[in-house]
Amino acid sequence: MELEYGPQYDAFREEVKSFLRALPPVLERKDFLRQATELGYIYRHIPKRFGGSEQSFDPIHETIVSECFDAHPFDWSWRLGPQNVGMLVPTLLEAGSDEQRERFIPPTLVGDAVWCQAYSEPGAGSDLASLRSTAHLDGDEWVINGQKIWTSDADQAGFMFGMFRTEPEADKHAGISYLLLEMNQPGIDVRPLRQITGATHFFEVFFDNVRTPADWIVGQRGEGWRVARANLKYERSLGGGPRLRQRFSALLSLARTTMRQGRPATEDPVIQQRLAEIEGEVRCAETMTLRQLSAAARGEDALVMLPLLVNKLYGTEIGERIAQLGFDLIGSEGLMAPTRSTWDSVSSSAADTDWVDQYLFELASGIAAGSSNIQRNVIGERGLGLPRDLRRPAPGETAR
Amino acid sequence: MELEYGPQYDAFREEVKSFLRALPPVLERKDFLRQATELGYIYRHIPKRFGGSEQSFDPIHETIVSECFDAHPFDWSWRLGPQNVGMLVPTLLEAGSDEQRERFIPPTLVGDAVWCQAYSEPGAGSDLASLRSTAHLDGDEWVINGQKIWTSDADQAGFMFGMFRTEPEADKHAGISYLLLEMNQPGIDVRPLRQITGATHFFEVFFDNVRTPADWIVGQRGEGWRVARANLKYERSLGGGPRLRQRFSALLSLARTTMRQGRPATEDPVIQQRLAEIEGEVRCAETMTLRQLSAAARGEDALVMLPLLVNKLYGTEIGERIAQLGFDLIGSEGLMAPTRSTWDSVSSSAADTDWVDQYLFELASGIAAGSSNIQRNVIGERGLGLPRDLRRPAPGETAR
Amino acid sequence: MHFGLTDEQNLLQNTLRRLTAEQVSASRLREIFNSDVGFDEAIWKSAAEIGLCGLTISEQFGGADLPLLDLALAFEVLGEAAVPGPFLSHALATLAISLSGSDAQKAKWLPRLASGECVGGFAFAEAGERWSSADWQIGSEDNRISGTKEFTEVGPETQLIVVGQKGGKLGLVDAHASGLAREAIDGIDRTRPLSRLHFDAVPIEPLSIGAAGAIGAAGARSAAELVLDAARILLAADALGAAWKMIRVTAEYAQTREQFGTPIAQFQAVKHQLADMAMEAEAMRGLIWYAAYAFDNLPHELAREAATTKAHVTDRAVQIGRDAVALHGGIGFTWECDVQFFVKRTMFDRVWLGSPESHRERVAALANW
Amino acid sequence: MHFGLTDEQNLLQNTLRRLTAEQVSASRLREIFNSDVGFDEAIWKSAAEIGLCGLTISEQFGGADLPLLDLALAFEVLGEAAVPGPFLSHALATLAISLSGSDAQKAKWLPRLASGECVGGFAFAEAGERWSSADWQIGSEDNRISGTKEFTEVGPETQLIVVGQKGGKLGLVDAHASGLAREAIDGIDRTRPLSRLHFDAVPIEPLSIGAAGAIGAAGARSAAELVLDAARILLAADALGAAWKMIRVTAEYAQTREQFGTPIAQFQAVKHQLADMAMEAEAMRGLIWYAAYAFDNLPHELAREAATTKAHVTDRAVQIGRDAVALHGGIGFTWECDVQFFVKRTMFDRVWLGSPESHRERVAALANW
Repeated sequence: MELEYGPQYDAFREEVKSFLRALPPVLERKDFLRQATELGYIYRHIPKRFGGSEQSFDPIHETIVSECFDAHPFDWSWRLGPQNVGMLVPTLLEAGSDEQRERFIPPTLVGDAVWCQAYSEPGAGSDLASLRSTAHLDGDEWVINGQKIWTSDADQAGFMFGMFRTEPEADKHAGISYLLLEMNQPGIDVRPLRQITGATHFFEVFFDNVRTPADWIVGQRGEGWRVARANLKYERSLGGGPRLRQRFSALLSLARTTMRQGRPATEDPVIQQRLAEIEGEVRCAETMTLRQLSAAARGEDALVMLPLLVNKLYGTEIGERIAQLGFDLIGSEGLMAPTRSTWDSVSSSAADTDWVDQYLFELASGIAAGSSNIQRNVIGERGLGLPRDLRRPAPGETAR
Repeated sequence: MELEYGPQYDAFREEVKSFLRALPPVLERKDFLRQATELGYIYRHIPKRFGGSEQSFDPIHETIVSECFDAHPFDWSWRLGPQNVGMLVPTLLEAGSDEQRERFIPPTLVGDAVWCQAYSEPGAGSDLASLRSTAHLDGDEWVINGQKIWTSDADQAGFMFGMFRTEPEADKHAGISYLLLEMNQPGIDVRPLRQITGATHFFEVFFDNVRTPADWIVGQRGEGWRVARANLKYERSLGGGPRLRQRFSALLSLARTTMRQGRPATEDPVIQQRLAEIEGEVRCAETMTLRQLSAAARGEDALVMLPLLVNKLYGTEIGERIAQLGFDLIGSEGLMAPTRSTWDSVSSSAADTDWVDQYLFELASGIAAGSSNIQRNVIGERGLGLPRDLRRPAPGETAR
Repeated sequence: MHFGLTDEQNLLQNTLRRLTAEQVSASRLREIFNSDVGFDEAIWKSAAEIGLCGLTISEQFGGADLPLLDLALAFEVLGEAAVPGPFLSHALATLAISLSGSDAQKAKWLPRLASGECVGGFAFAEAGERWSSADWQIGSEDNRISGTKEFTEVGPETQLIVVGQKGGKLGLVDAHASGLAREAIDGIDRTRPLSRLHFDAVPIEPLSIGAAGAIGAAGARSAAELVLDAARILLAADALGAAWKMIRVTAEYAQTREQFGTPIAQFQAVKHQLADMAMEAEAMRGLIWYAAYAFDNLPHELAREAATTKAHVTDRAVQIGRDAVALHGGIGFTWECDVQFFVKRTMFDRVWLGSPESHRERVAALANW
Repeated sequence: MHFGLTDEQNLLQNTLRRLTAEQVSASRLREIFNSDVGFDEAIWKSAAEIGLCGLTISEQFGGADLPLLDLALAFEVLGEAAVPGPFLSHALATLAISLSGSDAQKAKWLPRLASGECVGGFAFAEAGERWSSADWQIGSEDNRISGTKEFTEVGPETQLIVVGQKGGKLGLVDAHASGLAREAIDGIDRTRPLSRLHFDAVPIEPLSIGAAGAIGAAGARSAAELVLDAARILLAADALGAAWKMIRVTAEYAQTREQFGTPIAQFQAVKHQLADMAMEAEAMRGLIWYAAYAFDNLPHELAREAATTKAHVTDRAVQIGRDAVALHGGIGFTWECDVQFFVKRTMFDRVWLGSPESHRERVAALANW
């Protein structure tokens, strides 16, 4: 066991920091992205011909870059939504045609093409196989009808990728195709979806005979399910350790500055117990992240299968407890309407009403991450080898 | 709403107290039971011809008697196990033949006939329909084979009542009959069942061609399930309010006498919070019991359907929390082996090791009361009208 | 012995339920939530018509002279329907005047409060978690009061405000008096108005400190203490109503919402969670009844019962709300889902007048633990 | 950067697992639980043969010179199999002597401890929750000690006892010295001997206070403090092993036990409970690794990591045990069910050296909250 990154990584960290320090205070997105790509800090998995830096796999390298970027006091507000480089690009790399790759990846990397994702539907939450929005071929165009929900950036995106039912006869998963389309066309209606917090981070998108070219399908007809999962191999969730630590630090600051009977709440034995218990959980999450990072760097993912399965649910539960203690600490300020948060504000709560927002916002975390109960099924089945749930037999099916 | 019992009940309470005060310090069980029956304090539902006091339904009357008895510093150790007058007698009253009633009820009421109950089997916990112990008729006798578990008093009982599979062809419930038998005969092997606490309150009973007369069946063949449930209408669980209050009082005494950093643990803010939270739950249980008592007295059981469904599970959870706080309060004494409790000791814990016993003993409460998960199903289905669980279709059954 | 509701009490709840079913629709609530008025004049008037505004006021002043239990039962229904309006503060104002007003004060105000024509308010909390009467710092001089009261359930409709002062004294203030500035606050629960009140030498008319009048005789406790105990009980009753409403809504949703070809209510994980919610909610009912009964009948038990009830019920009700949202999945997280009205209602009930933790400290202190 | 186990560490665990699979059968454990010996000579000898008794002792004294992490990994396996014997106290004695013994003391004792020929003990706690070195009251005069030490994991097999004294001093006592009376205690976990030791002017040979020697350099902290931190980590490792064992046993049981015609593992209520248990248990693994790594490499983080680890892991492990019993149904409540060994093992791990609550207080104090 060795927790030092070693001299070459320490040097690399310094290099990244120097790069950041040398940046001018105002820098265009494209300039920043171009320089960071040239230096190999970003877009490591993407071939150079599509605008990437095309480097070997090195999660520690990635972690150092992301830690340095996060710590740098830079205006990152122009950062691209994760659905762009995190989802669409790897999907195209994995399953797209060469034309699609050449056309879409380069502008996506620099933010000239902005995407939104259309998976969820009002009737299909965790159960994506029951999607009902349809597309049918009319000549050389797909014609799309239906409704999608929980689509972020739908107001600013020029393009959309999503799953639509193209083979009505086929069974469940088999009837879904993965399509790309332009947002700026008649028949698309984007409506903001207000959350319980009062803020609006998501949109509903309604499709009324929306059209897209026949060859804007990724993969084959009916392969949408497989295509959408293709990017999973690029997506290594290393767990939420660092983020939970940030949130715990914010909680601790809140406790330090909250006075109870004339003394900081951190001196209240009841609060101390709750803080220390949460910190124990946060340490667990942090060390799980360390295990996953180490395993990823050494190509030993099989050793961290359980952490990979549990880290999301575990993080959700810690987040809930942090939010609850924060809400308790602000006391009467909990009567105030929440700050209308941005999606990421939970990490930097400072005002009391931010904690009201976080308290309400946490309600979503179990939902957004795919319902917690479904994760429990997965942990039980893949982690412990338990049998699948009893299920309702299909009509006409005979029980054995 | 009126929480006073009213003058006639107050007078009755005084009468019962006087009766108890006037008792000699040592009194034979039979003498006590005879006097209490003559005065109408006990056996209210049992006809006089079988030795009961045959009185009208009055749960307040019953509650007052039981409160007075419990509060009286008398040696109650000879009290009969609840399976006698609480289960066997009402079952015979409801479903037994006249001969059975005349023969068995009078000696049972005075403790001359002591019974043990044989329902559970190792393979059938909450799922009694899957019982496997069998009885078949051989001439004018039943011949019994198999095994029962969790049988209390099996070491001292002269008789047993239980459920045995008599109709091997019939489906599940329909194949079970309710039989009586004598314990003192060859082929019966009674083995103590040691609990996790180290104590032995229960027994396993093995049957190897055990015999009982053909007419010692209660009800008809295959009706055992219905017969066993017949006594339910006599069994009104008014919830565990008073018992939980006793246990909470013991916990509070423990906290008062436990010193932490030189002060009673009751002054420790962390302990105060835990105690006050538990007391809130105990108050809920007590007021649910009050609701149920009031409804029973007024013949309004329909008004307390939900309390009737939830009170057991609710009490189980409170008991668990009381035991956990008690175990935390005794600190290092938790390293000691538990006191070997008697079944009822949980209500009068005094020594620290009693709390170890209670901590382990509480593990059983969810199990003994029928698994908590099954109770949740019942609450969901009967209390909230939710549909039944998905179930595995029977072999060959076709899904609709 | 009768620990249950009378036919009259059931009738009271059902009458109010009919009213809310007609007038407090989800779409009306959504309008309220999209504005920040916290009041609906039509609903207020209808409630006043069936007597809700004067339930505990003595008959001679136009009230129904009912015990606090009946008021708590009404508040359960208010919570169940998330009825908008400052019903709580109005009720507290009527209790304060009934308990400690002079005959003249009663004669002047109670009839107008009972009819609902005058909307009452109650201002007492001060910054720094000063909810309890012992903690109030602001006093009056020459019957003029200056200072700031926080988190008052007072809106533009409020006309008469009972104000708590140093030493647990209460006094009457005209809500439109000059020197009184009302600063509206955007609260978590938009079915209730929320304001910060700045008093600058505002005339105040004292009420007597001791409890005397139509309701109970509670020994040595001040009217202010009794009113706060009533508030604790009424908040709990409101939270119970909201909690049960969320359970029913969620149980219905679970039976219609399908996932993987099955109504989610058939999944044990969902069913058991609903069962636990129902268990918690039903267990709280008697606790509230008992505390409300104690207000009128068991003065020596009142303070501790009220504190236990406020702590326990509002704590669990919020948890029930969180579970209800989670069981709704994504839709539960939206502004459009009705559950939000009730989640926020219970959040208000939990925080207003002090946290469960502070009430559990009170429970411990009152028993000399 | 490598936050994972080496091949050697995996080999160490697997070697020990083979040993326990052969020698620590359920029936042997049941015999131990039906007696009160807390020790099995054959198992001790086998463990000693593979080097377990001297894992962290320096090579020059016959040990394997491994870091505390390796010892913690071994303790995970001890917990997993509920191996009987005073392995914990023995390890603490070897650490104490390694950290603060003179060269002569090391040369005299470490080889015999490493070979397992001499069974070491560690006596420190005093009545009234005096577990921490700062709380020890009993001192020695003229190298003779008098007083009572509680809850020592010391049995008749123990030969050398490291005794904690006032001021955090440590000293060596011959377990069979005259004046030392061992009172056996019937403990909750019968796989570990438990005794109260009465010292009456028993000769004691001092160890130096400061930390010096084979293991780490931890700044200004005393050897006693370091040994207690090691104890916290080893208890947690033991509890992790026991917790995972209970999860595996319960998962197997759930797949074979049928109710209503179905293996109970197919009921969501059961499956989700097992999933939660597995999540809690797996999350603890890295916490223990990190704390053990800190013992040798991050001296400034050690105290707080050790306290957090002891509090968190032993607390959750006991809860996992309680859930495991519940999922077993009636059979889980019997003496005959193997789960009891592990439930009681985790109870010992939780209580010995102080409660989770006291360790969380320590976490707060060490950070100056």
